[in-house]
Amino acid sequence: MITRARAVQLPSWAGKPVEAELGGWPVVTHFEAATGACGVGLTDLSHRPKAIAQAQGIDTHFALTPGRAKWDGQSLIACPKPAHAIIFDLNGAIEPQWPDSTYTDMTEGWVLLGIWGPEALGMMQRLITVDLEPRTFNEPLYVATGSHGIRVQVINLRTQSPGFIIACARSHGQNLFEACLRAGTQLNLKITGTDDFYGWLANDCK
Amino acid sequence: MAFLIDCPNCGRRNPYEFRFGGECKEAPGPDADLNTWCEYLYFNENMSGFQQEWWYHNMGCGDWVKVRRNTVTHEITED
Amino acid sequence: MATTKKVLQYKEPEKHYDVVIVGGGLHGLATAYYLAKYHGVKRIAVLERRYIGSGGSGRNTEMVRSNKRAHETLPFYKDSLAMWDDLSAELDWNLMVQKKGIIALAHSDGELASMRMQSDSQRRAGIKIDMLDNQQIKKMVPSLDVSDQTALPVLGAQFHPEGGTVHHDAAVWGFAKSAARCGVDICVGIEVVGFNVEGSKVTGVQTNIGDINANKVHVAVGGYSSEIARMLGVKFPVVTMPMQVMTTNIMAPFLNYYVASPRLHWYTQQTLKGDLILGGQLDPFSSWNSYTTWEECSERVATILEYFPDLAHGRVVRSWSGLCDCTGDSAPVMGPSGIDGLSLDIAWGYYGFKATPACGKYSAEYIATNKVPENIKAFSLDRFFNRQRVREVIL
Amino acid sequence: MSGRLPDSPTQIFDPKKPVKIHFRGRSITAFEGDTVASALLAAGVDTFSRSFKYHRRRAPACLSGQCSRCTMNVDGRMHIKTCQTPVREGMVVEPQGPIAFDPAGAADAFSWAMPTGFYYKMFYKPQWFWKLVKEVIRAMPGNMAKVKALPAKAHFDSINLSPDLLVIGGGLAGMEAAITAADAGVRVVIVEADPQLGGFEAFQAEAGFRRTQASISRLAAFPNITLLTGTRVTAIYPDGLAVCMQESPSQSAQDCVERSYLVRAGATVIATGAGSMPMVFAHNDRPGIILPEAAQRMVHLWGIKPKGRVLLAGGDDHIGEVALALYKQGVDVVGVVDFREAGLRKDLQSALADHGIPVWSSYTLTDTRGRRRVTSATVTSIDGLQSKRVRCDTIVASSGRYPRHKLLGQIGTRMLYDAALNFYLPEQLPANYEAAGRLLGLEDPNAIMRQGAHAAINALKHLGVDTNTAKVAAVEPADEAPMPVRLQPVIEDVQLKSKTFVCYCHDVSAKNIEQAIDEGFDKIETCKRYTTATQGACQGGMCEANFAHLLARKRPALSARVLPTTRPPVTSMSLGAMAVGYHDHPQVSPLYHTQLAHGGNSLRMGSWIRMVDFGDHEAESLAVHSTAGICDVSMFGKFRVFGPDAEKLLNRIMTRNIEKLNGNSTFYYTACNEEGVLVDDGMALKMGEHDYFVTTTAARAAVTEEWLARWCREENWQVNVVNVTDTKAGISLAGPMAREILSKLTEADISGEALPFQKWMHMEVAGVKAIVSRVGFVGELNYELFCPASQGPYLWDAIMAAGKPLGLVPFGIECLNICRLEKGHVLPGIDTDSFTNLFEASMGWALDRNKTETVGKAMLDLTTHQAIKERVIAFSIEGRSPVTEGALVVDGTQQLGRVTSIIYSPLLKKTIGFALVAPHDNWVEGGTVTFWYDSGREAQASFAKPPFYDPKGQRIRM
Repeated sequence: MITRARAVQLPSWAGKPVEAELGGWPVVTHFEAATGACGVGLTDLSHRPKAIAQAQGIDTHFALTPGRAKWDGQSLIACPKPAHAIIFDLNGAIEPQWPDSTYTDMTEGWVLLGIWGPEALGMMQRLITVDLEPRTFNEPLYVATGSHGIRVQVINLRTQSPGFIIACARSHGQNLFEACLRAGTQLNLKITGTDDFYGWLANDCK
Repeated sequence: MAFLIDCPNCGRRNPYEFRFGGECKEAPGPDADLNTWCEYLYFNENMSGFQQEWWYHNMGCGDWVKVRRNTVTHEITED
Repeated sequence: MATTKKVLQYKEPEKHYDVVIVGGGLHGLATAYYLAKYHGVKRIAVLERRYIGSGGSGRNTEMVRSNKRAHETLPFYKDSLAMWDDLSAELDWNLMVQKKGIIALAHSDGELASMRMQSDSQRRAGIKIDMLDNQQIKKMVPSLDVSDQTALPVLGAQFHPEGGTVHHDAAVWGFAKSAARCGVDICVGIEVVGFNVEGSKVTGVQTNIGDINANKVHVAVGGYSSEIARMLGVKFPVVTMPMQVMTTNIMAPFLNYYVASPRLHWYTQQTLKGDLILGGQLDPFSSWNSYTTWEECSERVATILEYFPDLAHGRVVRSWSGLCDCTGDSAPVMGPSGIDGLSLDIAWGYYGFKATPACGKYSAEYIATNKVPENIKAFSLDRFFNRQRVREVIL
Repeated sequence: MSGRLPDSPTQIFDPKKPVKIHFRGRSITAFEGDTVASALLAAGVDTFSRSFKYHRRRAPACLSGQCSRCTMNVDGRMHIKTCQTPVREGMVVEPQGPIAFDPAGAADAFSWAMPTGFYYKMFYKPQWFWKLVKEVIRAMPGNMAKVKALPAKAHFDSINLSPDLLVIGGGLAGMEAAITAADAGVRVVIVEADPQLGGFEAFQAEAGFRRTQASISRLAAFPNITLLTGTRVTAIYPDGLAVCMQESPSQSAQDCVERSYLVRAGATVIATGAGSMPMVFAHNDRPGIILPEAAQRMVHLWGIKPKGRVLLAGGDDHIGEVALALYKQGVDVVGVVDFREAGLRKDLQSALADHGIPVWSSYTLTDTRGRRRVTSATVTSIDGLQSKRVRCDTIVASSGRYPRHKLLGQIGTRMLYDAALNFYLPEQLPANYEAAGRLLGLEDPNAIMRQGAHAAINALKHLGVDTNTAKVAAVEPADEAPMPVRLQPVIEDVQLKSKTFVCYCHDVSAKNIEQAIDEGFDKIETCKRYTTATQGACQGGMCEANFAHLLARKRPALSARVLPTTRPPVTSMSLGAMAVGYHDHPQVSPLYHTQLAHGGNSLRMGSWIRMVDFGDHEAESLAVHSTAGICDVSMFGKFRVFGPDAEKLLNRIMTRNIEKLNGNSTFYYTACNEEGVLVDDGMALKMGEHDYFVTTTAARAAVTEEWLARWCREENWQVNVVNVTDTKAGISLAGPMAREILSKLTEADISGEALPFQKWMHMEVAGVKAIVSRVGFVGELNYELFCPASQGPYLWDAIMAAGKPLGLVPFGIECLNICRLEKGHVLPGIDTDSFTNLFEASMGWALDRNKTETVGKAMLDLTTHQAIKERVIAFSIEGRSPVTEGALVVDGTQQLGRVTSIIYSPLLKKTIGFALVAPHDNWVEGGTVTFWYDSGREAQASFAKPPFYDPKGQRIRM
């Protein structure tokens, strides 16, 4: 079997990971020791399919304007600029299935992290300088900006309890992950598997 | 005051999210001579006041933005 | 000991001068001094719109060195560095010259190679430069982290024992004092707003208080050169950018050298008073505003702390910036302007301070003799049109 | 509880909660709510620090974060303002340098020898004398902190906040502004430097305290107000960023020593209040001489009685109010000196008289005595004729209020002196800024609150909040005019002495300033630099007004009491806290860990970590030539360029014609900037109709993206560019055995006929989908494989497993360097610099002369016949040479250029390389290249025409 390598190395204090194989990806579903409550959960979702779609009218096709994001079934679709859309497929088929060549598959190129839980905003405020909760706008929000010198994309899911996803180039994945760990020092941060993330999402998002 | 670059896609952002692309200049025509090219390449108006300039939003959307900025006060106005 | 002898003396400008120098910074004052003292020019005015030394002269980090590689420019910088030594005595004013030595760190093989090349170029020009290994660096600067635990580990360094610092304000006042004693009129609050040119020859300047006639006009306005260009209806090959600097609280002496990382764009030194001067990078965009920014200060501090971790609780008490008019080839423009009688001393970027004595000497020589001295030939304005730009890489 | 006043409603410490701190080896009991300074004052500590120049004893003057006289080392951290640092159990507080007996205190007696600017006038003849003196000078300053590492656990924190409104100052005005705005539903951050809210009113006896409590409890009801106490706004930067620094942010997170809040607000209300100006008289710096706010804070907030007999002095009614308030708390008030002719308000006069407290109107302070602290004062009539000594142990003196205006200066608002008020008032503020409160000279609490609300409403309007629908009542601005304050009269000879201090931080006296003015330093900026006044730790906070006054006395025409320029920070901030947001991160290849596991030696190179070698780069290069090697090339920039105008875009940046690329051919290109300078090279593959895969050098990848975007923007082309650098791992497989190894892993026909040199195809290698192209970089049969990044390690391992029996080895960039030099490949940016054009790089062959749209071609055409200043040449030396990169190329005394690449090729048994040199007759076959290196050693090489290896290129075509 062809194995895949994760871009992010987990520190040993995270616990002993339990992995499932998903399309060749070693996906940490949970850690052996029970995790319990945490201030902020940090979950590696880098195995999820991702793409950039570029075509005239693609933003209007998805009914998005720059800076906005929305759910389209299992996928988050965001608009960074006119004629561009970003797709983060959080729960569909693991093999990317993009309709045509206007899509460029970025699954391999971007690391994707979930940051969620009561202290998630405090964590993001240590990573990002841009306002992630503008007063005048309550929908999911897409922001392209820098974090500690790394170019990142962030979606504020605008879930009931705070939740974000953050993406950056694979070659900076470990750097971003470590920046998250530093930012979470005082926030009771836990590294979790995907079970906790999807559990939280199912509870909080619908 | 408030030196922020207005990115049409991302909104007002800190100038350090951008790469400065210099003052907007007209490239010499096809028949331009060497002196015209050298003047274009090396010499600048270098305005103390309003000038048209390029900024590339490298930490954001990745678009070039044309900005009219006062280089003394950093006031930014519409084209 | 105490004296109430006037140190600074200002004059109201007269109607006619042999030489009018635009800009009362170090270069302008030094040029006036050498013209008056060594070329016997009698009627000289220095016109300054704010106060003397208000621009880059009072906002730099006091570093003097000879750190160039382009062989055609080396004699100039060597000369300048050597001249500082005797200036305190010559000007009868302590410039607090400290040839404490400058350590420039290398973080890659490429930089080491570049430094070796630069060092060898300088040695051939007669300037003393050594290469240091990490052990030697550690011995000289015990608080510096030369381990492989830093973001970009130190692999070695270049040591420039003749480099160091000069008190920048002292230099301004020293030249001003001596120039005035040689009969130069230093006029403050006089802003040049235009030039009078007849045919192809300059005949004087227009100021906020009226025209002043001059046989020759010399431009030494630091970062503001493009404003002069606009008055003349030309462009200069420069972009004006600020350089930000910070200073800290007072600490017991712990740093005996000037330490710099050309790659990471920082340098630091401890002054006689005990505070640290931190700085090193131009803002990445053009600006005529001498603000400081959080992003720049924060990055500078972070990159310095990476190598001086014990300084984490040191405290910044002030930050400032100065305007630099930078060319693409890291060399200035000196000499003819294309207009008869109008000479230039511009485009110094952030290395004008150390060049002060030589600038004054050679500018004065050019103004007095109309012949471009050999040592500043490489700095001509023409070089931008005939592909003779100085191929300089700054360390 | 020892030495404290009986419990009072205004106190902010809790006498039931003792906290032990350590000071100079002894243990001091403080209480929760104390600051370090209040605890030390309560414990009777007189001297906190020694002064900079004369080593005079110094103790806190303001107790409100303005002066720098209380700074000490707290828990190992230098220069901490103890007056704003809450006590914490076990805290270790140490003075910086000797305070009890300071031998350097002798300097005080020699101040006559140190007139203004004496450094400039002495020590320089002869030259060696200065070298000696400067070492003495270095060791002299008082209150010098020692540089010592913090405990390893100590860390700094930084939080970004983006409220709609930022309110700076938690006094009455600030709180009212915050409440008004929060009521309209916007997000508010309010920042207060003291550990508690309330500002000036909080320590104005009980009435003031009650008023602040009312506001505090109203404020607490708003969930949309974020309250940051113990936090100083140190700067507002041009982008509107307000930097707020909080020391020891929480009791629970002790390891976090300082936290910055980086606040980017839509609008800002500045309500920083006003402080008191110190009075100018001789020996005005002795311990025990304090400002009114210090006395009030001691008494009302911490129940500490100012020591012994207390004399008050000033020129406004406030000083009389303070005298009364102190008296009511049982303080022994021995008199009030008022330098106004009219004297105190009548009611104050009579109240003081009732208590038997003498009031001397038309008198001022001129001198003090005392050793450890003040013991007496000289009080002189302002006509200078009458003088008397008053015994006292504490002097509370101020010449009037002074706005805390520094943040206004940072947003570009000048302060103008109002002679009638003897106060500085701001010019027009920028659009999104408002000012309120005592900062504007207001005194009446009601007026201050109204002004605060008014400022908030203006800010709301700026934020686009409809103040009507938000049901915010319209509030008129305060109409109360600021109260005039009398300028302190000065009795020239009696008062302005060499120990009449203006700048406490640097021991600059009134005499120093007068002398500087006489010497011609009569402009505020030159005078400030010459005397060093206002340039100390407090950055003029205590002295700039008196400094400006003194200057204006001597030179009224020159200055309308202009203040020196204000620059960040207002109060100092630690380097550690400033550095939190910045990290220098290297990029990591998907094959990084795999290569480490194979013994790779890594090194940061540019933005990437790369493998230098796997032990022996020369052996690696021999293996590449004899068997095979593999190398990580993942860091090449990779781009997908597609859309109808893709060819136009690529033809713009490439010097060759992309239209000539067809089918499964590969395409080597070079790229120049507008000057014709070589900036990049790489490969292009055509993946489909108007769809290309383009690689760039690693260093150039980041710039390529913006460069392509620039041309698209200029021309409005229909073309999309995606940076796919990180989606693919890149593996270079090279060597005579490469085909045999690859064929073990793929079903595809990779014969020389099916996949010849300069062709590419899609194929599965070990089951991994890959783009495989034939390239020639290392001079042997060479495949470049690009596969999904996450499968890179699997593919690497598969190739290693298949190749190992055939002698396959991994190799690093040193070996790559040998191989490319053997083939004579010039590397842009290594063998060329930012001046080298395509011709000078000896790569003119890569320019398609018929193409007109290429960037840089115009300059290349125009300069074709111009003299070349430098060019790239190749050279070789038999055997190993000690010459290294950076060696000079010389001809006698002439310096021709430098060596850019040099390496020993074990295959050729030669040292080969490139140099960037000026034109010279020697650059012909058989010519000699002379090197000058290592401080004067010389070596010779032969000019050479690359490639050195396989000149016909047969091996790359195998």
